[in-house]
Amino acid sequence: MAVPVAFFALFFAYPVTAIVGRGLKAEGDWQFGRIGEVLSRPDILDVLWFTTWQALASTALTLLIALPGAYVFARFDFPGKQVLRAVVTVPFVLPTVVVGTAFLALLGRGGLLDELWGVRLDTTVWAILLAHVFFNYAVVVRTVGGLWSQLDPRQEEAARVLGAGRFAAFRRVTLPALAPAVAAAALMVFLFTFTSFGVVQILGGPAYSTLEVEIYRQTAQLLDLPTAAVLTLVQFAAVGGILAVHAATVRRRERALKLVDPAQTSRRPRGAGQWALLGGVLLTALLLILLPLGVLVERSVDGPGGYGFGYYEALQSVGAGGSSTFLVPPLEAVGNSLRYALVATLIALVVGGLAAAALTRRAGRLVRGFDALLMLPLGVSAVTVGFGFLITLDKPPLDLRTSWILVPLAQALVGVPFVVRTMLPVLRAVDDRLREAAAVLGASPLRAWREVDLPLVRRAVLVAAGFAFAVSLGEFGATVFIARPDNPTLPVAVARLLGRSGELNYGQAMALSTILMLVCAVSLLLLERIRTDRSGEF
Amino acid sequence: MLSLQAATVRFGERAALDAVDLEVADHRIVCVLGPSGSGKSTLLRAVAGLQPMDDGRVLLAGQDQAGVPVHRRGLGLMFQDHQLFPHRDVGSNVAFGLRMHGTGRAETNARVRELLELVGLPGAERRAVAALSGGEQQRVALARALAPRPKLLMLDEPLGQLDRNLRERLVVELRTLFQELGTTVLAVTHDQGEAFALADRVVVMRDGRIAQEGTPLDVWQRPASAFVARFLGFDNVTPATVTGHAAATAWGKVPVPEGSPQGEVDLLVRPAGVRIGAPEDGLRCTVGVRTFRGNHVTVRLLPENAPVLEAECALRDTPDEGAVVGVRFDAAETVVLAGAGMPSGA
Amino acid sequence: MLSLQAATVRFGERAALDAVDLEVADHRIVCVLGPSGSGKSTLLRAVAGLQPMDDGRVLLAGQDQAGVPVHRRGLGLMFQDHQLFPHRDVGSNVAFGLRMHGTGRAETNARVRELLELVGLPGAERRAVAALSGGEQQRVALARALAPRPKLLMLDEPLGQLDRNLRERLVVELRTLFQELGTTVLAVTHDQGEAFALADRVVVMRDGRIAQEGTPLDVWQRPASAFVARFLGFDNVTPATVTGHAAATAWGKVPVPEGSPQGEVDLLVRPAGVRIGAPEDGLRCTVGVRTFRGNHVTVRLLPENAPVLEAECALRDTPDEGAVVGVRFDAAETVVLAGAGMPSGA
Amino acid sequence: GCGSDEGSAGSGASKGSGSKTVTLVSHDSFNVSKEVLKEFTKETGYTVKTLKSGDAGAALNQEILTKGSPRGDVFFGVDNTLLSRALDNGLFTAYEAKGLDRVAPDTQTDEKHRVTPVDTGDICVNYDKKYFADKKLAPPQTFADLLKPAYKNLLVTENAASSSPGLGFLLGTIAAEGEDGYEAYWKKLKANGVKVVDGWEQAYNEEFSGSAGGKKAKADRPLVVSYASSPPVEVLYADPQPKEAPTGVATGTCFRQTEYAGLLTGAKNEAGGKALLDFMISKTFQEDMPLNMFVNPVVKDAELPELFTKHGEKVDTPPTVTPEKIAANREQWIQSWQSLVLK
Ligand SMILES: Nc1ncnc2c1ncn2[C@@H]1O[C@H](COP(=O)(O)OP(=O)(O)OP(=O)(O)O)[C@@H](O)[C@H]1O
Ligand SMILES: Nc1ncnc2c1ncn2[C@@H]1O[C@H](COP(=O)(O)OP(=O)(O)OP(=O)(O)O)[C@@H](O)[C@H]1O
Ligand SMILES: Cc1ncc(C[n+]2csc(CCO)c2C)c(N)n1
Ligand SMILES: [Mg+2]
Ligand SMILES: [Mg+2]
Repeated sequence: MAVPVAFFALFFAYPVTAIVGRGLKAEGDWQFGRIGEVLSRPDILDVLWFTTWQALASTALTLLIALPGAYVFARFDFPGKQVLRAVVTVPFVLPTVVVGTAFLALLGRGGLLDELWGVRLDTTVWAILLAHVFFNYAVVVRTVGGLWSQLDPRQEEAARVLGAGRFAAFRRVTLPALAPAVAAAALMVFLFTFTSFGVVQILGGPAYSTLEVEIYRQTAQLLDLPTAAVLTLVQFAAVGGILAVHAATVRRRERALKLVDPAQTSRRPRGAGQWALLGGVLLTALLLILLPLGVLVERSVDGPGGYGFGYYEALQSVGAGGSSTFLVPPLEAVGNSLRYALVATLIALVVGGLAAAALTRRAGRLVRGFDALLMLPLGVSAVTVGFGFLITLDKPPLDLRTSWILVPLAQALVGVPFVVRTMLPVLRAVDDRLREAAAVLGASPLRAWREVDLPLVRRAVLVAAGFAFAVSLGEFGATVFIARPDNPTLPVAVARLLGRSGELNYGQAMALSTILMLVCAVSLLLLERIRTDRSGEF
Repeated sequence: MLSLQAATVRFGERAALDAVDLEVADHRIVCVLGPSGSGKSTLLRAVAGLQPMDDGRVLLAGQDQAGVPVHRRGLGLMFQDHQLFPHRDVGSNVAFGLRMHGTGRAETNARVRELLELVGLPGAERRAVAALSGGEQQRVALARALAPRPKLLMLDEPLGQLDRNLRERLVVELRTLFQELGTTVLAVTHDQGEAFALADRVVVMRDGRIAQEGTPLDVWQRPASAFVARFLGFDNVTPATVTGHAAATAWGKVPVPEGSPQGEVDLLVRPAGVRIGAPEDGLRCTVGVRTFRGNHVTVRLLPENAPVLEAECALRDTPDEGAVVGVRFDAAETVVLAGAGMPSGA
Repeated sequence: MLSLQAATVRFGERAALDAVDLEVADHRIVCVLGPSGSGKSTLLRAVAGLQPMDDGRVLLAGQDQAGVPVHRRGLGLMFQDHQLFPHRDVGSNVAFGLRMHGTGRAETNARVRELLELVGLPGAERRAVAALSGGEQQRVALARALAPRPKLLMLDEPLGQLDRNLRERLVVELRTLFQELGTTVLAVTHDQGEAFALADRVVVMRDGRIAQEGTPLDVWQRPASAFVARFLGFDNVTPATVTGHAAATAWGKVPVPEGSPQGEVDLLVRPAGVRIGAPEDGLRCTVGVRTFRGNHVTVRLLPENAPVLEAECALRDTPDEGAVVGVRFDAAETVVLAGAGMPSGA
Repeated sequence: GCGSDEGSAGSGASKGSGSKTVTLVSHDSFNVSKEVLKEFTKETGYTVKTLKSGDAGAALNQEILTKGSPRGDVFFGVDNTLLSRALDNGLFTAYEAKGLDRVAPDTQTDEKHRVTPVDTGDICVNYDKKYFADKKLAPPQTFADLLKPAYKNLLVTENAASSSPGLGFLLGTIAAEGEDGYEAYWKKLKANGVKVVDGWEQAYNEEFSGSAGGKKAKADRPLVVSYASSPPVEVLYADPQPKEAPTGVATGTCFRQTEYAGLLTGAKNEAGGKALLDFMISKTFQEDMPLNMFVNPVVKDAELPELFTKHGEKVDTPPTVTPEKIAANREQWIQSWQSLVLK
């Protein structure tokens, strides 16, 4: 518990408080009047309203579309399942600029919908919502699916023989058991979409703006810290409210469940209904995720002289035409990204794992409060954190402002909530009697944790690690702000390429994005392979 | 009511159900007996439609159930491990099936109260299932399965964790209830006493097949095979050659009832048919372990050069351990079992 | 070995253990009997240190265990609902305790194989626990509890889901094993037969208290109270006034053994002591339901103006249902129980 | 090498102020060839460590936040639209760089020499040559041209509130049409179908028919607000390089940005910082810039690479708005622009 608290206090609470304080304090006086002032601006209210409703709508839509996916991934065996599970996580790491491109190709002019039905959704709110689903599909599939695959299917069978139809059994038995995981996923999706930045900018056009966009503008461009501070507080309040609702509803629902080995619960689909469901989910994933990703891949190989790997080859050289766009060849960005992501994942796993373990065992207001606090980083703008680092971590021994560790630290800040939220529902579902069984067989509490909790949450840990890794790999907001010597990560490199005219730059950006996708997918696949077989310890 | 035809379920190589044919008439109570792992639970799950079959058919009221989803089959199943819903309290667990069938609130509450009373847990509606003892959980599971009054009710070890007293009371009350409601019941039990007390018919399973089927008295009095006899707890089973009224066995000549099949058979001598007398009287045995069984004592007798014999004596007549006694056999308590290749029930 | 002093566990208002004192000597096998919900599992959990006590002490080998964590108490516990580790296969479940104690790999493997053989699951090491039948799971749980050979082994309904045959074999083998290893055993069971077969002593619990404690024979022959008698399955219990060799009861005069306590008592007449004769001979009763019990038949007799009587007859001597018979009582099968305020065991 | 004798005995010889490393803080677009930096080290003994943090606005604001205890010695990347903010915050210490006399006088706006001009760049409307050739239409050349019906629905620009070229274009119209006239101009521009997207990337890569991305996205706007250097870059980053740039620049629609560098107040290595500033207006550095950052040198003796002279268009010094005026009116201009164009 001490480690997570210290981490959180030092690298989140302190910097964010400092930057907000700096904004609200002019010449030593608190300027609380600014709050009312800002909040009475109609444009800010518009932004607040839009931010809230689009986040709610996106969350609902994501759950609607992704829950069947979670079911299919948890309960069915089909060829290519693991690969597909990794692939649907790929959007998560993609820079929003790139995603915008892909979605425009799908929904905009000359896109698939345009060609088929003459429908264009770009600059409508639908484009934003669908892109949010695209981004966060995996959040639901992985957090919910992780627990789902371990739920005893006999619970549902018990409902069926009592006369419940498939859906009734799901709603009344499975859903309550899954509720904590669903709530955790919904919470994360809400936070992501509430703080959505690039998607809204690119697909919404200048007409739509979120609080996050506003905070970014006020901080990074206008240096209007008072307004930024007020907006940050507003965002805090909204996020805090959601967290409180979440904490209140979930705590009551968390029960020990009979968890089973996931290998026992998935089988090939049976009957027309199940095949149809599988088909539907695969089709959704194809249309919503694979197709946009495919557009990127297609563009990365679509050179002036027809299809080829010209852009990829260009990536290996320092620069075309004797000049250099990069001091380091872009491929080195792969190495940079992997290094940062690895460190960030480790930090997130250690801090988040310790926090989750502590939160499982202990109850009480304070602990629950801490549980909610841990989620706050997801609801705080990357600029706020970045600028906060800048004004706080400036004295020895913690003069980290120019240190490379700041990047993974900021990335871990987003990873920790993931780790906690994916692990907790499973940990809390572990029947305490299993731990007791281990104890009477001679296992100390620590050993019991290792032997019972760990294997049962291993899936969740892997899911969490995968997310933390993906988040770090794809993180752009904080990374780009934190002063770093010139070792760009993949998203930074992609952004730089896209920030230049020239066909080669564009092509290389697509190629690099494709590489980013591959790196992500391969890493996740490797991660899934780290499952010591069940008898390993014997 | 229920008819199984060549029902087969395979897990990998092994068949948990191996071409089982079974007919259960309306309003009957049938108990399924069999060793652990013989396929009893699988049988119930297959009937319920929870376990896809590799072969064969399930008919309910003459209708083939292939393709009929579980909740439309109109049957009830109490799981061996209960599977109570941890998110619901006791009352809401019991009420679940009623709610699924659209029963009104008032009736539901009344039925739940009534059933909790039946199983000896009056007023437990609001308790959390996790805070119940093992037996209490089993009783809630039983109440939950009874609540929707299904036409065909399947119970997997419904009373296994209850003490004898409660069990006997419940057996009586359940029989009455089932008769009133006209419920057809297929119940798994490992307790022969319970099976005999509850059932109109019993089915003995072995390795996924039906080893014997009949009324309890039938099965008890005439086990169809050495397996069934042994399963019923009779250890005095031995190969024998029957000629007329006597059988030649390892224990010497044993009288058999009139009309017994002749030739190479398996022979069962019930412990009650092993009469202990003076050492010079009949088969000479040393008295081994004596096990106190409440009403009587079981004595292991060790003949010279022959398999162990088990005898049942009244408390007062029990010989001392280590004593040497003589043994005679009572023809009324011997049964000629189906031997090699003999038709069952012969 | 084990000593409980005033052990008390309360759940809300109710006491699941109510100032229980219990001594278990080294190498003894003690069976705890009692109705569902009487606190048996809670007793074991309190001893193991899994259930914090509101009062009282647990001593193991004379050492107060307050503050000693579960895994340091050196005992074993088999849970009523098994609690097998779902993510481990059978072999690894059984091996768990051995690994915790640092047993070498070769020895572990050998012990696992041996134990799986003992419980009748040879070669099941690599099977997933979810793919086991109910009884198979119970046997794995038993093997897992046995594996580390704890000095004090507590078993909560260890054989409840097994068929009689297997159970009887296991009872014999477990007894031998425990004797060999010198294990002290505290086992919960609802099966009296099992308790009597396995135990050196039995403890009967009621509502969190100990209702009687003694050797199996003791308890059977002289139940300490009407509760214990009824719990053992005897229904013929009635208030009586003993004067000399006879007791005045609702069934009329009943002879009692010599030296029975005098005055207002509860009287038990064992079914075997209810002798059925001609209608004009003794208490006039109508024959009610007859229940076939394998070895014998239990007959409910309905006297005029008196409580129902239960009688046990041989198969051949069973009267027809509805017949009118006369009943006499056998003094050897009647027991005078502790009546109002009488000391237990008197 | 004038500074090569300073502490060449080893880095351990000197503490803080005598350090052999000079730290340059800049924005993400900063780029310089390795050889050029090596040359700096050879000349002065200092090695340059570069820190980048965000776009130009963010990078500057971070410096302002850490004023007094800066992360580096020299900051590069503040332009004339933001200059006042930097100066008002007292971010820089005055230093008159050696060789300033070679620098174009119109770029030297700060008499106190708190900042040194390093480069200039022009934000101009670009056009898709092929489109206009196909349509046999002359491309527009001036702000006034953009209002012509012939160019209806052809222009895409960026949000002035969130994008630097977007703001530059707005300032260009203000400079050309006057503070009183720009609103009327934008009303007409809007009536003529100008499209506004949020950032340069979308405008150029998704909406502009002359770019590689735009072609793939079937973009339909042949006019985009971009940089005067975009056409040469289109040539440079094409494989094979075309004989002629696919895009052109409407030279009468430009707004000039000048980027400055300055010595940070509180710099640990002032001497090194000064040397770096000197170097940044040296011929070597100035000639390296065009192909790395696609900007124009500010010193007279620096030669533009052939790519620029051949494919780039020469933009005469456009009308401009002073940094002070920008600082004073920026918010209000953006606000009124937003309500005019976006609503
Ligand atoms: N966690 C709990 N919270 C509240 N009450 C409990 C809890 N655990 C057990 N009880 C109650 O305590 C009493 C004793 O429970 P215990 O499990 O010891 O019974 P038992 O004798 O083992 O019964 P069974 O034979 O049915 O398993 C029961 O009435 C039970 O409902
Ligand atoms: N999911 C499964 N996968 C593989 N084998 C299984 C599975 N379920 C059951 N079995 C095996 O099938 C056989 C029959 O199982 P079943 O549960 O029907 O036995 P049972 O007669 O109910 O036994 P018990 O009395 O022990 O509950 C057993 O050997 C069991 O191990
Ligand atoms: C709406 C939305 N936008 C972007 C992402 C991508 N993303 C993955 S992790 C993370 C936070 C740290 O950068 C972000 C923004 C998302 N999931 N949802
Ligand atoms: Mg079973
Ligand atoms: Mg219990």
